Amino acid sequence: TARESPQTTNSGGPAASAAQQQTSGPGCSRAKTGYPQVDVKGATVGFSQSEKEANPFRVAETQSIKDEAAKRGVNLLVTNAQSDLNKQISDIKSLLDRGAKLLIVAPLNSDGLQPAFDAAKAKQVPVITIDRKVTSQPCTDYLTFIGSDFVEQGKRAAQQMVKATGGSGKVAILLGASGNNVTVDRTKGFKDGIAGTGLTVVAEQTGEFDRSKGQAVMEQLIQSNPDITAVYAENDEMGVGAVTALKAAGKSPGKDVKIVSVDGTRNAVQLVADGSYTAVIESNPRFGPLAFDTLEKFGKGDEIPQNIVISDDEYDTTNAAQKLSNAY
Amino acid sequence: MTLTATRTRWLQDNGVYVAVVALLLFNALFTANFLTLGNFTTQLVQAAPVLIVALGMALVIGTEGVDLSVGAVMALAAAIIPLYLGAGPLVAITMALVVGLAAGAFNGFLVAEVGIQPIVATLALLVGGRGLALVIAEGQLVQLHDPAFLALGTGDVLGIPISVLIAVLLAVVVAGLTNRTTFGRQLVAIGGNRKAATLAGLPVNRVLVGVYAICGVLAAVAGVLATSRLAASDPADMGLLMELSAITAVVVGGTPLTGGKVRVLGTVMGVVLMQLVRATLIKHNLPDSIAQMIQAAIIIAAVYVARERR
Amino acid sequence: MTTPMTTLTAATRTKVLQRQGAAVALVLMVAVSWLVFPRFGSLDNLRDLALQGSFLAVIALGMTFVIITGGIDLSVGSLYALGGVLAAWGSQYGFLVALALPLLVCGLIGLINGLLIARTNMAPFIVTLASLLFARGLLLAITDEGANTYQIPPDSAFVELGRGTVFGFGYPIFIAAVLCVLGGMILNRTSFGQNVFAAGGAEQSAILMGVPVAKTKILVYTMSGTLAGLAGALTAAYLQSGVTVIGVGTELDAISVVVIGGTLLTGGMGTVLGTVIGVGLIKVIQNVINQIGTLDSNYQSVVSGVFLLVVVVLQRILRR
Amino acid sequence: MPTDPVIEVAGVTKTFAGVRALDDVDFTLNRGEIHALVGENGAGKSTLIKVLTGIHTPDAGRITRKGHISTIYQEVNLVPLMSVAANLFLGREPRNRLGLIDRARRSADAAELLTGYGITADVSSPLGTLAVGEQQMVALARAVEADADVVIMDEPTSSLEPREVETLLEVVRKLHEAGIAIIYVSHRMDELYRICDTVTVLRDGRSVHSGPLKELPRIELVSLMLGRSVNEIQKHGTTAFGEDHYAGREPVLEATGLTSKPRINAVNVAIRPGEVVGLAGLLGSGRTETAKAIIGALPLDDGTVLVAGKPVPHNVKAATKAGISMLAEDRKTEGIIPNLSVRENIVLAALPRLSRFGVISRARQDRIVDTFITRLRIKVSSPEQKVAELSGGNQQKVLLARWLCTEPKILLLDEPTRGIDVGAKAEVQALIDELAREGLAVLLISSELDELLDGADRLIVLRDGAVAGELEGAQLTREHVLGAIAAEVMDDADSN
Ligand SMILES: Nc1ncnc2c1ncn2[C@@H]1O[C@H](COP(=O)(O)OP(=O)(O)OP(=O)(O)O)[C@@H](O)[C@H]1O
Ligand SMILES: Nc1ncnc2c1ncn2[C@@H]1O[C@H](COP(=O)(O)OP(=O)(O)OP(=O)(O)O)[C@@H](O)[C@H]1O
Ligand SMILES: [Mg+2]
Ligand SMILES: [Mg+2]
Repeated sequence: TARESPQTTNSGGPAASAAQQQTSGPGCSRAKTGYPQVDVKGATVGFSQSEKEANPFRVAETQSIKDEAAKRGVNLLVTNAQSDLNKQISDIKSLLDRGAKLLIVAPLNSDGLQPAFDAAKAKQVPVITIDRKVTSQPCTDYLTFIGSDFVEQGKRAAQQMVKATGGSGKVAILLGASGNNVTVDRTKGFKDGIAGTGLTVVAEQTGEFDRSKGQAVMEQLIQSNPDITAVYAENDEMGVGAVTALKAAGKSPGKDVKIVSVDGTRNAVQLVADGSYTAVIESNPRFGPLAFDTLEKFGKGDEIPQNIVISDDEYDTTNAAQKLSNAY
Repeated sequence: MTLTATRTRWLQDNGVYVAVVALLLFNALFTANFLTLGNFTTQLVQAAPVLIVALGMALVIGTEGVDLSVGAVMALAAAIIPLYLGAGPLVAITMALVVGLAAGAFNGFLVAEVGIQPIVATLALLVGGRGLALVIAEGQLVQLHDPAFLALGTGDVLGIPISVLIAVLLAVVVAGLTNRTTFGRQLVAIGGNRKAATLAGLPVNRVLVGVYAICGVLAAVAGVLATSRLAASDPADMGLLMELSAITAVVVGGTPLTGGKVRVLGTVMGVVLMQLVRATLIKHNLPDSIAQMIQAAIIIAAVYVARERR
Repeated sequence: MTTPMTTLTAATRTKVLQRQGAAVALVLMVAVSWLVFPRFGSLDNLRDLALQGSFLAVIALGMTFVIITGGIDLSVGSLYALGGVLAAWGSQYGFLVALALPLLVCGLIGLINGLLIARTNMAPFIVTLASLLFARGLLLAITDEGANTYQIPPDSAFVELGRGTVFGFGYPIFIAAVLCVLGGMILNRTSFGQNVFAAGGAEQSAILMGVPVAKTKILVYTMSGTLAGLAGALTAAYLQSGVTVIGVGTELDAISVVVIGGTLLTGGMGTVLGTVIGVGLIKVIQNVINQIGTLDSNYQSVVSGVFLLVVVVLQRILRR
Repeated sequence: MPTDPVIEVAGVTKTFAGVRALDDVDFTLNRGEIHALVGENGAGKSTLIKVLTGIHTPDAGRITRKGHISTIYQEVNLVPLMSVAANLFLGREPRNRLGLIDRARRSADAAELLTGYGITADVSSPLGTLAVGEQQMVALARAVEADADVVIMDEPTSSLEPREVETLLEVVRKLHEAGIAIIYVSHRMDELYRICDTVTVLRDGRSVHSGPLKELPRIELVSLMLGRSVNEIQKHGTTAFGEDHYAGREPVLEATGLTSKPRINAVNVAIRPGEVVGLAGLLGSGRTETAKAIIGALPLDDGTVLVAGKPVPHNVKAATKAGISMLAEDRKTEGIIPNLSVRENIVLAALPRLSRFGVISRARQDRIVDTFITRLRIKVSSPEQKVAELSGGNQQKVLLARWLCTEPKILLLDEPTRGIDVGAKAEVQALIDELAREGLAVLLISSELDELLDGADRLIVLRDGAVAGELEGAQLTREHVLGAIAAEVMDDADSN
């Protein structure tokens, strides 16, 4: 695994955690694809966002791309698929139609974007996918994937949980939306991570990535299983909802019930700093610098690894207060 | 009348109560820690906002209409709260209710004056309303800290949660409205035969606008209570799919979608039934797939029993 | 006699406007978009518009029949997704299974909808709402709670069904077109079609006139389910996989295009052509929002809502 | 007459939620006979018909049917949004070689067929745009053309005017000649005696008499129906209107220049307190539209309505408030609120008067409802009964009660006795009379010429949506009215 050199062009703060990443897989170069050379500066770049900018992750992700594009003098076109897969395909086609020479895509789903990739291929436009890995062929269908490893996030959440609970207790899992592969991966990683420890999963129910649903489900679970000692929430929002529910049930979250979740939003990290939350595994949304760097390198003719895993930070009670400004 | 006919008729009228009792019995026997005060409080607190929305929905359905925008209106109310919370919770709540009123009146205007079919008229607000809420909130969830405002969602009076009290109070008011007032009578008349109601000189448009406005306000009330309970304004998710929950509860409670009849107590029971179903499925830790199929079966069963015979 | 003549032509003119309010709106929209956005009229863009429209058109075709009988089918979004998953799963057993399985299963669920609605007098809204939940649950059950996405081998003949083109226009466009023409014909030129209108226009009277109302309703819901399954299968072929997350809210899209197309939600009146025009309108506005390009994602839904409103209000005013 | 039964009913009983609509009824229809089925409102006529045609399953009893039955139900049962032609041929559409519906032929056939029934409307327009009477004729044409062995007609003439009635009776005669058996329900005695051979009388769900009609004196038939002695009935005539009404000085209603193209054109109507003005005219001449224009239910191109000299805004609410009430002709779609109880239907329009601060006073409501149920002899199991469960005539009475309890100054009555039995009809007419004497201004629309001539002080004759003449005093005779109406026929002849 080659290691990218740390990025130093960015000042500290939010982008700091994007500074390192691991890469993997055989490389892909312009020579291999036969695509023409495109200078990033002054180029028209299309960005296809998958969901409305209505949650912190999406807001930070889009902002990061926009900021970086402005910094590098790129003419950026942005579309938003509004959670509709067919619309995302249209979006990407329309970006191509409007003259995008480079594409950054945040896929709505791991599967189903093949027609869009084919359209880009036909126009010899390189595509970088971010935040969610797709099942298509790297280097042929798309250039590379930059993002987190969701299974790994689940595993790290499990590690935090084991550390906080001493490896024993009853866990409730607040699942993400059904049918979503983020849910699937974060569940798998977590369950793998706690295998062989004394932690047992007593309930797993979907909170649909939504704070109020997370709260409602937690309220039900804490009534029927008052002996729950740990909660793993597959995103921060549900975790924060669980905190409210636990408090209302007379528990003290972070102490008698440990809570670990994935995302790294400001609200959750603040709770960690306040002591009513155990830990947060970051899912880093700041793809801008890395995405444009990769495009630049590809343009120069360098070899690009097929997976670029953005490094995710971790917040626990020891560091949350200092790192609070990194949260989004 | 034969005995079986009487029994069918009785079941038809009271099926929803029977179902609620059956589900309570099931839980008492098979669900751990079900018979606790805390658990009942939880169920009531969770049901309160749905009930408040369903009350408004029942009135709208009584006029042979439907309001798909209630979830979006809840989101709008949620988005409004943080904007005015600085001026005190009363101001913020009033503003949220005013927005709900305006949204509802707008729906009513489209239905009554412009003559657009309710489902489409309110679909526009369903599509656009949440977007508007997000625009207002700049796409952000805002945590709320005002203790007076938060007390609405967490406080209680003599052990009864405030939100439950409000819901019950509103149910009583709506029941009085439908059974004892001119407005209520006119509303079901319009739902029963709009042409005839017009020719009878009833203030059809005024009643329709009023009904949708009430539905809007009630949705806003629900939005305020839910926001307070969440301790955050979350326009992206607030009230998502609430329209379907509310409609289901109303219909399960015996109010026909064809209008001309409003059953308030039935609606309350419909809400309670659906809440119990949800709770049961969660407490027994069923996977989402099975849970959805069971919900489907229960809805069909409840409506089947209460259906109007030809 | 000039007076009756002029009133006649004036009357005909208003009649055309009334009937074709949506068509007028579509022509206007297209003309303006063409002028304002140079890329709107590009062949690539039009091909994509037509293709995206074709999936929705297939679903909306079934919905048109359902709505004309005075009903509604909320289950189509879930059936659309379920159909895709079944097709993708079935594709490992060859083209026929991939196509037949979704049609059969979704058709069967449609049939159950129809039976419950026609035979037990339950409201279509609530019956199909339950099957919306049921079909989604079934989909999750067969994909291990959504963890499995079945892939279609890229070289299978089934993929060709979704990805093949004639003059660059995808097969689904032609399939949708043929189905819509057939649908229009069935509606207007067969007894079944007449029964559909009669069942929705005045159910009691239709029964007294000897129209097999129950049978007609059962058929209509079966059709709607089957078509939603077909749309799902076509989409799966196009996407080369059985995506589990599609179809959420598709029922509302289908209902809006049918209604925008001038079909009365209360039943008894409607046209397939109107529905096709409705599909065109929705897809064009989506396309235009993209052409504008700078719109904040949250504003996009506001614009869609306002647009929907403008079209229905306009239509309503024209009809006066 | 040889007995060759095509329909035989023995011991049929049918109960609805506590109401015994049919009680051990025997009934026989022989081939080739025209059989009158009579009885008071709610006697069970329509129910018997629905049992015969299989719409209702009887609780007990035996029914034997031979051959195909075709029925015209009491309320028009066609599909308003579909075209006239589609309605006519629904279920037996003409096909082309490909098996598809041949629309051109369907339209041509429909137009030709309907001309035979005196209907010249555009067969491609939606059925709902036709006047009720025209719809009734379409229903008749549809039923008759369906190769039936038995044709059942449930009050087919209740919304037809004299000329149309003649057409209908002509059709009945032709059917009779073709050997088709007919069951004929009507409250109009004249018709019955003109065409029917036999009669069955229903009273309270029981068959009280069956036999040849000609030998049964009219008065005795009525006595059988009502279950009262002949003496009691002899006090009443055929209509129950009194003679003169007190006519006040100034018109309380002045409608001028009412125009709504293309249906009515510059119609003027003025009515003084205590006066009954009749509107006469052919089917589709614009009588209903005139009444609707006055109450504000029809969008107007031109025209003003003054009540007691003050202009009334053109909407129903304002008109109602100003004291105008209208009894609609089409009680099914424009009258009853089917889901509501009889009580709720009656007080509907008077609610504001019966409530304080929007809360309804139960006591006052009950008092009014009870008064009208007794006064109009509305047959209900209780005021809580759903109005949809009442017989047609009783629904009509409920609607009349609705308007009377608003205490209007001006009452527009569109076919007020449509479908009402002889007994009740006399009462309704007497009531109109009494109301007029109390100072009410009444506009009376009726397809029964006698009712108009006896009831009205003055007649306005409409033709093609315009006033064709006004008749008063000595001019109020059958000949004059028919003359004024018939002018149209000559006009038509001229212009062709
Ligand atoms: N669907 C029903 N539900 C309950 N009661 C009914 C229903 N249909 C008819 N009835 C009752 O049955 C009785 C007979 O009604 P029916 O309609 O047969 O009378 P009818 O002789 O046709 O009267 P009319 O001359 O007024 O048309 C009435 O008392 C009526 O209220
Ligand atoms: N909604 C409508 N749209 C178009 N034409 C209509 C409509 N309603 C009525 N008409 C036409 O207007 C004319 C007048 O109808 P109207 O109902 O006033 O006649 P009428 O004299 O009251 O007849 P009836 O004896 O049936 O009561 C008729 O030719 C009818 O076909
Ligand atoms: Mg009858
Ligand atoms: Mg009339």
